[in-house]
Amino acid sequence: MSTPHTQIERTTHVGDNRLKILEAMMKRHQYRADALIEVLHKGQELYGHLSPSLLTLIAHSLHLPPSRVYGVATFYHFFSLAPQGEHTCTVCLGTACYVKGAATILAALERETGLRAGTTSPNGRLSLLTTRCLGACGIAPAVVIDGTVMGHADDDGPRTKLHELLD
Amino acid sequence: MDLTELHGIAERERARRKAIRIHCCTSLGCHASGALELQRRLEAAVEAAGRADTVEVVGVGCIGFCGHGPLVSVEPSGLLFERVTPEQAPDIVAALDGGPCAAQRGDPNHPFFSRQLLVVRRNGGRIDPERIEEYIAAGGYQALYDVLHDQSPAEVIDAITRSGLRGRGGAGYPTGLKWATVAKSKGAPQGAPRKFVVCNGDEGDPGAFMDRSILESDPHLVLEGMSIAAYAVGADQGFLYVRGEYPLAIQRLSKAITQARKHGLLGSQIFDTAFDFKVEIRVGAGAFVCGEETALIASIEGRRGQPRPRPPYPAERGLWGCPTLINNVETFANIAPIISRGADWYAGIGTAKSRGTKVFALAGKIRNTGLIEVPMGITLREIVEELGGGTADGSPVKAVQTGGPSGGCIPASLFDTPVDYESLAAVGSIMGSGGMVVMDDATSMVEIARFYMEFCMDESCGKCVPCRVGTVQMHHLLDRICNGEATPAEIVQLEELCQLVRETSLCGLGQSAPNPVLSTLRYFRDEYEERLRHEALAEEAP
Amino acid sequence: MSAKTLTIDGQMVSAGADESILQAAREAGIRIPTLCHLDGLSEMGACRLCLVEVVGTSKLQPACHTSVAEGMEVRTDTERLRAHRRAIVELIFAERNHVCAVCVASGHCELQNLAAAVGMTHVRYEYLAPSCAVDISHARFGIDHNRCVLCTRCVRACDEVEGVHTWDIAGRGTESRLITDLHVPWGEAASCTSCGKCLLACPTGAIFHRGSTVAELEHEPTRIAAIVAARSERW
Amino acid sequence: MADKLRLATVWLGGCSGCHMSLLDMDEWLIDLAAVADLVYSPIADHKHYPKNVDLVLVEGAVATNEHLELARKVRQRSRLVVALGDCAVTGNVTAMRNPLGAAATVLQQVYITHGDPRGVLPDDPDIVPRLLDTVVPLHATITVDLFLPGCPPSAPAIRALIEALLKGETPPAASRFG
Repeated sequence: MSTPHTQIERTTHVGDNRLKILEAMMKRHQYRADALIEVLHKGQELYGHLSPSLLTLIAHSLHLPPSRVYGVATFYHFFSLAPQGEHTCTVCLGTACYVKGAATILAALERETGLRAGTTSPNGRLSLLTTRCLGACGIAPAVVIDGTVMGHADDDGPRTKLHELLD
Repeated sequence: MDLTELHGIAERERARRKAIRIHCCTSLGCHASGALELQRRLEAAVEAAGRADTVEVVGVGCIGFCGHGPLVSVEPSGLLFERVTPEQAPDIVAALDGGPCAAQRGDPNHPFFSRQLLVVRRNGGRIDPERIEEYIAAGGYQALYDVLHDQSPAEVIDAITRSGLRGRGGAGYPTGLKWATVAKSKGAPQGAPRKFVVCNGDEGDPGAFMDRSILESDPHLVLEGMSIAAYAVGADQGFLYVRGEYPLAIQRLSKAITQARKHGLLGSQIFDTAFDFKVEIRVGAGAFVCGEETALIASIEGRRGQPRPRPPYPAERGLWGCPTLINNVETFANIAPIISRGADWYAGIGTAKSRGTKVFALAGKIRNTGLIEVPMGITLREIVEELGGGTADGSPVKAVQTGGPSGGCIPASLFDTPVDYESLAAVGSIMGSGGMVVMDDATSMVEIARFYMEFCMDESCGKCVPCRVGTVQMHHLLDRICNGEATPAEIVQLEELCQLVRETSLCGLGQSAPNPVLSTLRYFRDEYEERLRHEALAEEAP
Repeated sequence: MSAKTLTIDGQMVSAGADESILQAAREAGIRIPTLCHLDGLSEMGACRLCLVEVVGTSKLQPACHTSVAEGMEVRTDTERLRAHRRAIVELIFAERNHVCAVCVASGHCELQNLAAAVGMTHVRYEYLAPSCAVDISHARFGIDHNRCVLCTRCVRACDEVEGVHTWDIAGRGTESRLITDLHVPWGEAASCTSCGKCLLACPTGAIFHRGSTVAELEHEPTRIAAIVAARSERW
Repeated sequence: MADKLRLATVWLGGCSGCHMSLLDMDEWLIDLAAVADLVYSPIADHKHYPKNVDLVLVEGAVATNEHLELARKVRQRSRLVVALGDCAVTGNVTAMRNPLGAAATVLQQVYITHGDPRGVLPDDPDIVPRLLDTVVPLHATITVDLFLPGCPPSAPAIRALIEALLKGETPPAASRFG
């Protein structure tokens, strides 16, 4: 059985220092178990998602049982165990957005992209996601495309933007 | 750092400032509407107009009128501009002396502003949250200095107790009492003799953004409040737990912590006293239940955010078994003002049992969406009609939802209810953390109940049976009612389930999950009944 | 150790100061239904079946997790508690696919016994009928998630008694699932010592001996307490 | 014999084990026949469910449109409806197909995927009843007055229930599932 380090390294390229960054970060937290969530955040930020080999590496480094790491990684909605699309489109479903028609916007996007909320297109180009509240209620309804918040969204705005990105 | 240095920083900052400050709001709402580009254009326009010697452009925290962003205000003239486009930047510079301007003028004397009373938001929209000097120039960290040098921990706790401040996270537990409990708690017999202060910034209530705004606009105010609390209860380590959905707040807080540490306002021997205090940020990862104290603790410890039965309370046994003070962002933001201006001043605001001000996030079907800070005791009508200006299209307001998934919907007929902990509870809702979502006739109250139940179902941690399965069953019944498939007996079953989940769930999430259903059943039962299956079922006829 | 005197269902009871209401009640011969509680393991307070009324507080208290107090007046068997317990057992039956007729544990199952004890005649809620896996990759044991009630007795037995922590819960809400290691098939879970304590602890037919057939499986939950007691003696 | 109990038994989606248990009451059936008329039952030759039934024991879960129609008729025409056995009470083994998905998915899996890949789905609504998407216990479709769980309920349990009802008493509390 190969060690988790080699598994990660095998999939990375020369000059890829993500593992080093992660190691440094864990070291800064003195490999303490309570840093697990912080480390998972960092791992996801670096690698885009939390693969089994990454989770194994983290479990080994923080001296935690793998099942505990997996339990934590699947408890929090922020963490994704599968790769996300190249682009992400997140519809806020907070209350303010909901009463201002977020559900119709989401339905329109689902129709347009052919994706169900929470899934990624088979070609890996787009993930259609929802969130519980961005706190952008003042400009509801809000949609986030690749990290940029669009306020006062209508059915067309996000659609046009997605076309720009994907076409 | 000593007092001379603190005052030196303030004086240098005041000397540095230019006569005219153009404030450009860079909080999330305006940020998303293009505030950063606008700020750049304003800076260029000032330069181009040759006024750089007297005019500066400052990126500030939330001005509050989020629905009308991007917002720009000018000091000292008080001019306000709304929905400003980058192209209007030169126009605004040209209009500094009061001349005509193509940009939309806002009314700074509008009830939305004039009816507010700013305590925790007094720096919001006035200082650059990324520069500690601006906070210090506004009187920041003086309160911390004063308590460290002139007051005993007991005196601080006494002041907070006398101020009447209650927890702003929603439940309204008296803050002074909580501090006193942590202060005298010795912790578990075998436990390490440490204490912790935790700031709960896991603002999970969908439709609420008060804490985000405070953290983005005035991070040092929260840090100072935490430091004072740590001194009062005897803690040397703090954690700031912030939702992962708030990257801007996290970024500004990290910056604020670095700056405070650099100036010796966090760390060891603060203000040359024996008081040490360090703060770490913990980023939430998307779990509403982590707003619950014991789940929050589990999450900071790096575990699944599942609550445990209380007692023991975190004040006795919290993080790693040590006594832990947990207060919410807005609660901590109130501390420095109370210390600076006195408990009596604070206690003079609001009502007999609910003192001080409360920040609300006004959103939904309302003309003036945004962030407001009002004295307790103001009526819902004043908030919705005067500050909020009613609905955007003038249609009647049907209800206002307070307290999010743990709260309830209050019908327009009860809008004369004063906003205080007890009155809101009496009408079947809660104060909550400050989300206030306005609904008009186009909003179906049954669908709103289903919306919240879906939220609770998705956010249930799964530990206790009534919440884990009960919310699914309640959602199923609400779904059937919404789809016109339910019989009258199913409403009865729904009510029974509400009772069960409320009385038997382990934590506050489950115990309050039925509230949106119960309150809508109480005030809008006709909307449920209209949706029942009408055709009499032959086989069940008597 | 100081003793406390309290009343449980009108009966005067004396208990050690560090005892829970549940322990005190048991010593007095008063039965309070439990599911997630298991002697020898830490308390979880999750199933909510042992909730009792304590005079003076409006909130129901979990008997397993509430310490006795002097003069405390406890009621364990009121109309309200009976209704709640029955409803909770129904919710559990509705959550997964509990088919007693074809279950290895039938006749020796704590959930089945609870249904009879709380007078559950039928389930008033919609059966959720989730799709649940059965994992028989382990050489000696199997787990049928259809029968799991998420009491975490196996998780705690593995962690606290065997000291391994092979088990944990993944996901949340009603999507929660027991997992071994990094959600690998049990047979591939490197940390598992095959000690079988999870099997001893399981209240239903979820964790079973491979080869057991209907109604054959008898759990031995009391052995967990025996192991813990024996170990503490030696230490 | 107008004062004799009009008794019916119905067999919905179940294995008929409950009816076997019924027959296991052996010689007591003769005593029962003295006080009750069996007006409808799969073990007797009746074409239609009659009106004015005093007591009906229903075995099986509701799994097809035919079950649903019969259950509704049973409720309409009977004074006291008893869910007999685990399938009627909980869905039991009959409902074990529910996690597989809706009717079409189940048929596809049974007849094609795990059956004959070149086979065809049964499709003749006049001959083969249509499967409901979800198998449900009896009380999910009609109001049920009494529940007698068990797989099957024992003959003495069934007898105790009928005896109590004949005497106008409340039947003993339900026994266990399985």
